[in-house]
Amino acid sequence: MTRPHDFGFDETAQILKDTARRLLQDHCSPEQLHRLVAASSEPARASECVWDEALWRRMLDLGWTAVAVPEALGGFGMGLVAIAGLVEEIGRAAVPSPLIATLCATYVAAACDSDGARKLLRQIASGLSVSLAIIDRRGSWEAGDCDVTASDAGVLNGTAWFVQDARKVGVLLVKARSSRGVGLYAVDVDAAGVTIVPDAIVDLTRDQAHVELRDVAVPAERIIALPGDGARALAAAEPAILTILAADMVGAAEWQLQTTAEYARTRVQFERPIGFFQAVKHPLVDMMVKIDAARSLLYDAASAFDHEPDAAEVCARMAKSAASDAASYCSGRSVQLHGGIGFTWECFVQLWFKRQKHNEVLFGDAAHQRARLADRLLGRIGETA
Amino acid sequence: MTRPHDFGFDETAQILKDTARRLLQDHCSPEQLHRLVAASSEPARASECVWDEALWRRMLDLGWTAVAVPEALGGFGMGLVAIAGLVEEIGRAAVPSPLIATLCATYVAAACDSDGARKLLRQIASGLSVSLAIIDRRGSWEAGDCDVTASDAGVLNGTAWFVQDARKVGVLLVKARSSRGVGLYAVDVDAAGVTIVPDAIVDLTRDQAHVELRDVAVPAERIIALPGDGARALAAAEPAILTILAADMVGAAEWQLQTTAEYARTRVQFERPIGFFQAVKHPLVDMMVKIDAARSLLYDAASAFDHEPDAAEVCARMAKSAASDAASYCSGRSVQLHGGIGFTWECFVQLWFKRQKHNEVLFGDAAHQRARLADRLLGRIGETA
Amino acid sequence: MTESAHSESPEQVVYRAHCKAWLAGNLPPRPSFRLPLGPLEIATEEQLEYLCAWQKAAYSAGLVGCDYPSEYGGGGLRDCQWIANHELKAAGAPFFPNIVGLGMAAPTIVHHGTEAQKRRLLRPLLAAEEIWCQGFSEPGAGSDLANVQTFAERDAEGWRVCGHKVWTTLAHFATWMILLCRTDRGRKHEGMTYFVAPMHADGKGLTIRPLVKMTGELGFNEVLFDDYPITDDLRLDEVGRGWQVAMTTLLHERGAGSLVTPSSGGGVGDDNAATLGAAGLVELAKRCHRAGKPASDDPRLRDAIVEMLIRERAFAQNERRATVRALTDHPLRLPLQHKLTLSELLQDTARLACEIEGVAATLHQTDPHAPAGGRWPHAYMNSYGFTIAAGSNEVQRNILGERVLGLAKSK
Amino acid sequence: MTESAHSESPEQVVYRAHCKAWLAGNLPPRPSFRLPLGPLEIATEEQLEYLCAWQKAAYSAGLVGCDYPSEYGGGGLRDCQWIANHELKAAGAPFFPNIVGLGMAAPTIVHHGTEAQKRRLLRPLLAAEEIWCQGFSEPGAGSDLANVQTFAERDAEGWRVCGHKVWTTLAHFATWMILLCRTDRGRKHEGMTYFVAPMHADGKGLTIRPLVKMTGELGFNEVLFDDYPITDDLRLDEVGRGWQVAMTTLLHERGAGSLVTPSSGGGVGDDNAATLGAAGLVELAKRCHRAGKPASDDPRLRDAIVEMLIRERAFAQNERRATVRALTDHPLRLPLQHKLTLSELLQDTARLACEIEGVAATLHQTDPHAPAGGRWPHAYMNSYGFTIAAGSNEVQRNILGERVLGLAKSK
Repeated sequence: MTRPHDFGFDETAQILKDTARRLLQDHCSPEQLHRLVAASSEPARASECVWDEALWRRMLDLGWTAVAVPEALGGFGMGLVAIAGLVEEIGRAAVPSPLIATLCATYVAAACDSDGARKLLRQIASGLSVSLAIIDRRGSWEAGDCDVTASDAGVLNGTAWFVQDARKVGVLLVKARSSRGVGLYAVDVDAAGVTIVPDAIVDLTRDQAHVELRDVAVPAERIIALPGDGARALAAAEPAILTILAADMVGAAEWQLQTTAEYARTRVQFERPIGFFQAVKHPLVDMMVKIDAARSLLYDAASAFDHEPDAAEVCARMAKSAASDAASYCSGRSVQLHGGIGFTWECFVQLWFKRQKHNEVLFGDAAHQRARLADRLLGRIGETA
Repeated sequence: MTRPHDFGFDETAQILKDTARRLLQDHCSPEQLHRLVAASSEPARASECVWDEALWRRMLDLGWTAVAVPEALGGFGMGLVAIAGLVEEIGRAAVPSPLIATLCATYVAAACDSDGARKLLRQIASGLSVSLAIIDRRGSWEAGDCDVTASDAGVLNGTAWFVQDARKVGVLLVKARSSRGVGLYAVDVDAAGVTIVPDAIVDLTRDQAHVELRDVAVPAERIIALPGDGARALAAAEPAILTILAADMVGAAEWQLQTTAEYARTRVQFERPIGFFQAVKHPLVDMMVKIDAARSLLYDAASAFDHEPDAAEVCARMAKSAASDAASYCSGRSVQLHGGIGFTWECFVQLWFKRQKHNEVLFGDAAHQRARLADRLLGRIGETA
Repeated sequence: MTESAHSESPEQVVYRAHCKAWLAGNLPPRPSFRLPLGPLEIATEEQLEYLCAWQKAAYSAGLVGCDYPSEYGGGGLRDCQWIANHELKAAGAPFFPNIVGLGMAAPTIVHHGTEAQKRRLLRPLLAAEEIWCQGFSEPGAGSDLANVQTFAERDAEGWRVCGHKVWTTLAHFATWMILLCRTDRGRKHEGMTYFVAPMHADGKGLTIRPLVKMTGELGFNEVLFDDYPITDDLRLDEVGRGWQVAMTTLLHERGAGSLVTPSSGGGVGDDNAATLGAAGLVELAKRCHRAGKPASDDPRLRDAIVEMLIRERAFAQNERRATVRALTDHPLRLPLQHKLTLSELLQDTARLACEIEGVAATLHQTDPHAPAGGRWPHAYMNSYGFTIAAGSNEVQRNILGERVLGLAKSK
Repeated sequence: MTESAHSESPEQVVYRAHCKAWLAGNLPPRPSFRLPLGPLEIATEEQLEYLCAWQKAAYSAGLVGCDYPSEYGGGGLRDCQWIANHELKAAGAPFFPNIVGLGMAAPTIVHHGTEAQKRRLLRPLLAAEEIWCQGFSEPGAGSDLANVQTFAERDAEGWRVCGHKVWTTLAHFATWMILLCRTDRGRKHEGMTYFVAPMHADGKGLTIRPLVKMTGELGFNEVLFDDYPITDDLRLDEVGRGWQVAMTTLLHERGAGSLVTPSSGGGVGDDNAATLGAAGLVELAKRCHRAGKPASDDPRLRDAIVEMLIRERAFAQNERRATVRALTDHPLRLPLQHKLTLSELLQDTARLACEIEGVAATLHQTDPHAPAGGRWPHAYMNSYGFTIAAGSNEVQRNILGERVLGLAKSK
């Protein structure tokens, strides 16, 4: 495979991105979104799951769960570069939906060579939504860190934590450990023994839960990765997962930039639009600079995943690191530069601020990625001299 | 001892500081200093030792080597708070002199309970200048890190590195290790077997050297700390050494602030004094904020050394950390905000820039101090849970 | 040379001893209900009552307003309030609820009020019998305070006020508001007048509406005046001098005024605002995990935590040094940094705490699994209140650059 | 869906192959003398000759100026120079010495020159037969270029120039200067005219004096004009249009112009500027020590080094993305960031290197014990040249805010 100078971002990718932009402008404008998810400011809101299922059906009609599924399994088999373009638009509109969860699960399943995985991918291509249940109580998703066990007969017990959009999906892709290693299992959300316990979270555009599994028997055809095969599949998919999160952050950060710049062009203080003042202008430029760095690394990572597998992990961690840093900076400045109004519930910026804080820490914040990169690029500690 | 709210900065301290300010305004103005140390811009300049010995004699006449020596040994026995005030003025004027080296050595000798130490302190009070030779080739001054050995008969061999102002002092206080531990030895710079090899350094207001010792026999009365006693003395003096360096940096940073602010008040671009622009104004304010934090921590550290020995190390490391960070930031901004002229040899700011870069890394940069503080304040790694 | 002497006056020494002794026996018991994190967060009557009772007790003991003249209800001392503050903090005493009154209204009244105003207003303010709120900000006058549009029109009985104030903390509990109005539309700074307005929220010309913060909490209000009457004896200083009076208020709000504001360490027990300090980071880092180990073992986080501990100590030492004339160059240099450095310290501390928490920082304070009760992500959002309000930090930097460094005005 | 196709045109594919093939056999041998770190540092005739010979060879092979029209000495291709640059960098080729000519003068002449000027000036420029320098900055016109005071007065033979230019790189080697003058003192932007001035440094009206940098090095000059004659056929564009012409120059200097500047990776061997990149940090950290261990084992330094590696890669990927129209929103958004991000990356990289060196960062590059030959402390100082020159980064941020984000002009 050669490395395409244009990242492999082709016309089809462009059409997918443009379509998404238009659909979400029409059906998930900031006004619509605020009305939907911020109708209540009560604390009880934090554990609710609010989303626009009609919009989700439109997204399914456009085949968005199928984009990353191989053609042989009924999908469109598009590259991660095209997916990145789509997810940028999801982030820009801060859409509440199970799309990101499903895309992440798609890449995990696609890294598993099993009949169960192939069946699951066919279902995803047909519109099934899936979320990963692979994080432990301490927030770790390393292969060995897991609070769910699988018996030799495939019966799951334990709790999976920090499951994204758990109440929007039909199936959970559960990581469980057994004496033979880590396996992956498809479990229906309404299966016997499965209890989805909502978390109360700050982000209004998502839901999150921990999932208790009590004697959940998984039939053989729903084993996605056999015990011992799960860790490799998760590692293979991780660059795609990180890239998808980076895309959401880059898209959201661009919304934060454009919205704040528009405010700076129109809000007048001291007889000037506040963008006149360098204390406003220069942070806006720094937002742009950080976004552009993250965006270039985003497409670099996606292109590497598609064309240079050996570079995929390094590029993806760089993209997630830069995107998390950009998200953090842009979130802070979007509130600060809006002044008092930016600090209110009624102002739209709070929605993106909270989504970004959530994105920043999912699957490792910027510093986590850099620590892993250091092991790759400088050698592990004690081995560098 | 109670903790004085005013840091114990009394009238005597005020007089010492005011006297220093006036003397150095008259005899070490930026113009005089530039003429003295920056007459040549040739690379060979980097290994020369240029200073104003007449000014040094004035400083001796004022008793500045005696200020920190106990009254019982012929000194003024002033507190470290007063010394901090004096050294702030030294830094503000960026004076090339062996005063800082001598003050650092004074605190080491004062921490040694030996006849040799008492004799050395009496000599210092009478005007002897001394420098510490306690750093190894890798830049470490930890007790065990030492490239000089002492035989049981007190014969020194090896090299001491990064010796400050070695060509301005009469005596070196040399750290050497032996089978019985680390000792400290007073060695005349012109003693047989001593070779001072000048380093070429960036800072124009200092000289630095490594000192080769070949079969240097030290008589018993010049042993300042017996083998095994040196480490404790160095550790006891370290808070004072760090505080003195912090004082030099705070004073120098204040010069950088005032000089750059003055330029911003007078330099006109775009029909305005450039201080009008927030891109200039706000960094100047940030310089001030960092300096004030460092300055408050400086007097906190000095006061703790004088009155709260248990807090001395923590406070001193905080002061050195904050001062190094302030020095770094102020140095960068002093050049940047001066624009093109700030980048020239003829502009005074280069002299302080280079002195600060030197100060920042002496006896541990900001991050080094924070790592040591973490061990004290959070517990050592592996012991915190 | 002898050891440097402590510089406290005999009066100060006696006063400090008094504070220590009184505090040793008179701290209020911890209430059964949750205390707010600070005066801006007071939400219920029972919280208010508890805190007002505490302020009144401290006032009666001479710990509040001790530097104010005794004829107006003060303690008649000199340079002693900072000692009381220090001892209150050391004792972990709860905060005082009448924050706008103590920090802003009282010094303004002392400097600009008539004899009658001082006699009427100061004692109940110090005793927390009357709570104060501030009516400065407007939707179109945030950082640009001189753009105030709320208009006071002269009539036979005094003044009639029409306008819209925002960010009014404690408005629904307040007896009084310090109110900045325009009285001449033809002039900017010279067209403003300053009032103390009674808050008779009986529906006649005065409407108080809560504003919801990005956290979902209340705490701020909008206050709408519609032909609201104020008698002329409630005007502070002369007509057209409102800007100068407001500057006195802001100087004290920023901690740079001559009268030290009575204050304390925060709250009591687990709700203590002190747990939002850098010491709280250390505790948090020991309980959270990163790469399978306590976050307090992660060298990068250790470095960042220590940096916050240093900044926190520097802030406290700035306060200490500000009182030592020999070690301060410009009288406003340290005081005017107070709000800027404190608000950024709180913001950066809270952000670091969220980083320490990792993915658990996604959890809301109502989630039972949220580390430290979810207070850190919440505090991080609330920190923008501090960096924006009372003159955004951008404006603070302008003020410092112009008033202390003498740079050309940016406006 | 099929795998995405590479978007290079057939012409580009052929051209890339040509570049690769030629570079494989024609890189110059490493010289016996030390090469400068960049064009701004060229100090000796032998350095200049070596580098000019290299540029000429690359020009003759079609790697320099390939997108310029063939009638003026160019290659007559389209959108190919970036390919040559890419291959030059990949091959580790030395830099081209005629940096002002290639980056600034050539595109300006193409856009504003007469047919005769283009035929006369471009070919020797591309071939490095004639070196160019730039006469924009003045002591009173740094960031504020419109304040240029050097005056060109009309006379019978053409123009007479009086004034003082500073920061003139390569002036002592140059045949030509692009020169911005005032021709009407009554108007600001409309009172300027742009010339190409011959550099006859024969003492008659033209004086070149070296400026010493804070590092002690030369490299910049002052150029003084005293009644210096220039013929009118060396005027570029119309009288009074100097500001517009200068904007074309600056657009290309900042990398945002339509004509890509021929460039390469840096130098050869140990003197290669690439060793001042973040990869150099990794090597340095393995050799330096902190707390008795390799600095590369210090987790905080590891974090900081990786951050630089990320920024470096982001910079390269920005360059890549800038050529992909579908992934760029505003045509100037990425190009105008070029100078800002590169100069700050170099500065922060060098600062971090000094931190890695610890106390050894005190050593001058002439000290035999200085790590990495002392290049890092030296590079850190020189980095301020990049953050100040060619429009300080403060001005760069204004330009980005105004031209890309549409914010109100700060001046």
